[in-house]
Amino acid sequence: MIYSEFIMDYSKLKKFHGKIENAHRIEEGKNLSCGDEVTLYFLFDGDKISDVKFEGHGCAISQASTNAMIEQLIGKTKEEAFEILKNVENMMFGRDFDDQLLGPVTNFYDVKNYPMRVKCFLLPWKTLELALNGEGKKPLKE
Amino acid sequence: MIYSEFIMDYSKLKKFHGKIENAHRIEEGKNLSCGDEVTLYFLFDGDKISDVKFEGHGCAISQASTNAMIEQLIGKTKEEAFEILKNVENMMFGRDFDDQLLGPVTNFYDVKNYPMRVKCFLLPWKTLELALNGEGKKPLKE
Amino acid sequence: MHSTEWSDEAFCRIIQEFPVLNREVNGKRLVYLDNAASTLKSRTVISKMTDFYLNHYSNIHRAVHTLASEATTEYETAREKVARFINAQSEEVVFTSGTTMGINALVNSLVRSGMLREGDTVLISQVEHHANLVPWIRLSRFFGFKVEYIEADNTGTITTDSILTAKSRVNNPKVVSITGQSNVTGQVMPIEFIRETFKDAILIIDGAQLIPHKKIDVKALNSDFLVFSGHKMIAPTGIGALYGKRALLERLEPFLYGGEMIDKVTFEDVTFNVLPYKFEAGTQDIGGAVALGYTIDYLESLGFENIQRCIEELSKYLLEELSKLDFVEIYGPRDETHQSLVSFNLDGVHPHDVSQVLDEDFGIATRSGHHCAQPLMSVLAKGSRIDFPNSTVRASVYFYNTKEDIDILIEGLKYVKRWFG
Amino acid sequence: MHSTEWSDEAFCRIIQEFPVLNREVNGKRLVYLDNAASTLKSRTVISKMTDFYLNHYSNIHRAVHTLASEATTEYETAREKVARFINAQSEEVVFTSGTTMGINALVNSLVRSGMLREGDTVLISQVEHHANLVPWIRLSRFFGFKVEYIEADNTGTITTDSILTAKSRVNNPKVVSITGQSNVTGQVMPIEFIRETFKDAILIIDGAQLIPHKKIDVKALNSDFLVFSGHKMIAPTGIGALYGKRALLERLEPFLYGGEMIDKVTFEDVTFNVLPYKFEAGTQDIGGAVALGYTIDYLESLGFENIQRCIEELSKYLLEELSKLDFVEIYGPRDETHQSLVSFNLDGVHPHDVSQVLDEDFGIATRSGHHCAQPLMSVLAKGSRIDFPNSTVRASVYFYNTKEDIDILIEGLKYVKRWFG
Ligand SMILES: Cc1ncc(COP(=O)(O)O)c(C=O)c1O
Ligand SMILES: Cc1ncc(COP(=O)(O)O)c(C=O)c1O
Repeated sequence: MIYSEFIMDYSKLKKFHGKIENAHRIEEGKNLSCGDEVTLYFLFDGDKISDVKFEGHGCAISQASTNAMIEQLIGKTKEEAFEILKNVENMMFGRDFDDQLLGPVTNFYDVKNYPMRVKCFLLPWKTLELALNGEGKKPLKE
Repeated sequence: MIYSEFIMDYSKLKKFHGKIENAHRIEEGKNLSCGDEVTLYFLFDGDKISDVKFEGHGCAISQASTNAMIEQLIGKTKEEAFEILKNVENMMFGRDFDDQLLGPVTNFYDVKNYPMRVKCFLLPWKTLELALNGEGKKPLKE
Repeated sequence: MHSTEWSDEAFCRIIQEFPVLNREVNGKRLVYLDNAASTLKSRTVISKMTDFYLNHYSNIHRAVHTLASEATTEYETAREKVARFINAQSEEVVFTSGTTMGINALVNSLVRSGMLREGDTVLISQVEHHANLVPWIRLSRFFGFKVEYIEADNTGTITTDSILTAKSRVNNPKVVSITGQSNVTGQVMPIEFIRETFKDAILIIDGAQLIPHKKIDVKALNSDFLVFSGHKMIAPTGIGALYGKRALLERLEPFLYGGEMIDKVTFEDVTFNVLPYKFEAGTQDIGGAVALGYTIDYLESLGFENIQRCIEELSKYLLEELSKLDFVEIYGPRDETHQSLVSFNLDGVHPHDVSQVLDEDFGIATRSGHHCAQPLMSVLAKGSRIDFPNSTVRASVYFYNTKEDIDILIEGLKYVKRWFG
Repeated sequence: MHSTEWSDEAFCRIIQEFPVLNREVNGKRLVYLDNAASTLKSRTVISKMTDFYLNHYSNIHRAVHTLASEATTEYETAREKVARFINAQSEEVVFTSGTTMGINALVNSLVRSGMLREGDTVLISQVEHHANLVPWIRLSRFFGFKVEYIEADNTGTITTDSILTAKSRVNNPKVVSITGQSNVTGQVMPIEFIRETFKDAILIIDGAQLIPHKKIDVKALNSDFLVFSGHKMIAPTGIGALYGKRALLERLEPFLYGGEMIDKVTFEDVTFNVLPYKFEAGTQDIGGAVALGYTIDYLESLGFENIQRCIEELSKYLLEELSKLDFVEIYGPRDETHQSLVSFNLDGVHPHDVSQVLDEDFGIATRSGHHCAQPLMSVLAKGSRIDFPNSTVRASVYFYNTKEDIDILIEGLKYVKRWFG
């Protein structure tokens, strides 16, 4: 059953919703196959991710995944964020991963059995990847 | 057995081979699927077909068919030629036909059971049709 | 509770034809309501295709051996069946790999033949599937024609008014290319009215959704072209057909070049074969074409008019039952022009989640997404009273579905609504 | 007397795979020597395809229900098998309806992407199949590029000399498009030498004849594109693949537009999906692709290197035995580059008559005609010592053939010669 209590709860979280007006970085992601979109706003404090918020719409999986990701990211360095990202992908593609690093994100473990939903889950993570790699650029929402 | 004695004999006939220098009508036909080609030369005497010769190359069926056709045509009026043509097509497509009119051409009756060879048989007849319909034109061989 | 068009006995035979219907999905009997994407495959058609491949197959045309002769006869017989099915001549029927291929071929070939030129206008509608939209808008860049739209109202419906408005706005479109039925709103288009309104245009009908359940007579419709896919009417994938009026096909430059479609080839130039071979370059999908022929045999053995009435009955029931759910927003027209499928949304639940729960907890296969009609989503958004998710859930029926299937869907939707509350 | 690559037991299993081999044709056991046109179909592949269609089929991608998920996995697994088979990455493999489609797609897409422009030169060879000839010469009219030829000698053979001559004559061709093996002369082309000679050109390999019996490694060959058809390697008709280097595919404009291949579509414009989906518009030939995957499984279960050696052995025998007949004129090279098929003529007997008698009196399927290579016929005519009939007889083998099949052919040819004397 893909819709665990954790996922249902996290899909409804409101606290990370919204814009950060003076964000250091804004990154958009979208899921080709379903039209889901997410925009991530980042605030950095030196090398640390000090705050993240998001706007967008999508299914329960992508919403829950975005909330859980943000919760896990805040307070981490960019390098740590990269590590988390790598381990999230490992989890989805059935490879070894460090569950310590992922914390509550491991609640999405079963999603890997639903190939069509892996994309929903990965939407915020792929967007994070863009943000981390594209440092310096600051695209505006069209 | 498609190669009856009649077909074998007629495929080797030489007497209708050649050009008619002062032909009233020259018509070319070719078979797309095998590269066979035939050029028919006609001499008319008023409404009568007084002589026909041909050049070209092809398989035993098309060669025999050309020879048998020419033999049957010489001395006939254009109108009679049309009638023969119509009956030949009827024979090939399994419809009723007048075997009196066709004479020895009825020796090709079995060819209709070989769909791939019907085209070989019809090559000179289709060329005749062009010649009869296109009266007045006199195309030259390229 | 199958449609009244089938006796119990007839329906029982139908069910046996589609083994997957006896399958369990997530512990439930499969309820297959994704027919608009692709239909299930029948035992009869597939086993006849198997027999053909294993016992009579070879390449066709141009060979005198026995197998080639058998295969050619089968292939050309299939063409005759398709021709008869749409009331065309055999030479007017070209086998293609499907609807998408057919439309791409037409756009390019019309341009290459000078039948569609820079500055000319092509009129399509706002409800077109990407197959009848993307080729036009993308190739218009390369070839300089213009694309204009018949607008849909905010339920996604094309009305006679919108057709007349398009006529007054667009000066003599060279081509009008229109779907026979929308795969999102389920609307069966007023093709006769469109034909009448644009008398001088080349009319192309995208028959993908319509032909599986409604008789299309190309002569009666006076359509210039028709394209469709076999896989939406129980044939295998990879095969479809393009119909064109003979006189137009004669003038039309081919889309694909290669073997079989030629007359004479030199190192410098080429002349083409006669119709329809001119448009069938290379080794055809021989097995697919033969299977499409068997498919038509099978559909006709059920009585195509019975299939049509069965779909009408199921469509009506589906629309009625969905309308009873106050948390469901339905798109498309609310009359008998709405056939075979319904797109809808549950207020506050994303379509993906709806489809997922229907599959997991009820064994129901539905489709959710933009249904290859992204621009239409923005039209539907305007008319929507909910927070429109840029996509919809779609349930679609075929003749092997039952009213019970629809009841299970309704039950499932109530559960989904409660679950996501 | 099968090839030494198979044990009796292995060969016995092979024969059981192809039921048509147990069939009688005109009262004789079928001797199928028309493999270059299309191969027979195997029980294993066809029955796996049947199982897929009847029990796991639905449309793929973009849907969350169970069947769609199963079908998508099967489809993408097939792509991985094809990729592995030619040593490519999955994203570099696009399913097509066959070789002809693949080449047509490339010509158009190269032009649309500006990678082939007016005035540029495309170099092909004089032995090309119409599939790799007609698209170039016909589209050159519309798009203004030039087509030049690597010339064949009068046995129809491409030599390193002729390649170097072409290089000195043609200034930096933008594209070199060449068959891996001629379907008329049987010559396996010196692809490595061509790649070396034209370092800067975009190299396209027509793999239709070669891939069924010889391992093609696109990385080792440093080929930019490769196209081939499944039906010449026991897969069903209607399916094939196009390989392209990732960097080139990224730059390449699609050939077909429609559903699935898009990213975002508005009423005005469109952006495309990622590789390889960008090139797969519309509903794919899902069943065909899955079957192509099963085909590769089957061929690999026999050991592809065994198939290759089997064909080498049979080819050698075929060429040797035909050479012993003084009334037979053979075309193509006389060394081990001549593989899997032989084209020939009987002095004074038309190829159609040869094939017909072989079929009627011996149950042998051969092909006669111009083999979709008309211009090459005029080249062969020049070197011919007989009254060349503008066509040839062709006998071609695959791994289920035996030396006995070839013996029967030889016996048949002697009879034909006597009969037409
Ligand atoms: C060398 C060669 N190229 C291309 C083709 C065309 O392949 P298809 O007809 O499957 O598109 C063939 C087969 O007929 C061939 O032998
Ligand atoms: C209305 C309509 N047009 C075109 C298509 C495209 O058909 P195909 O994917 O078979 O090419 C579809 C099906 O997806 C459709 O519903």
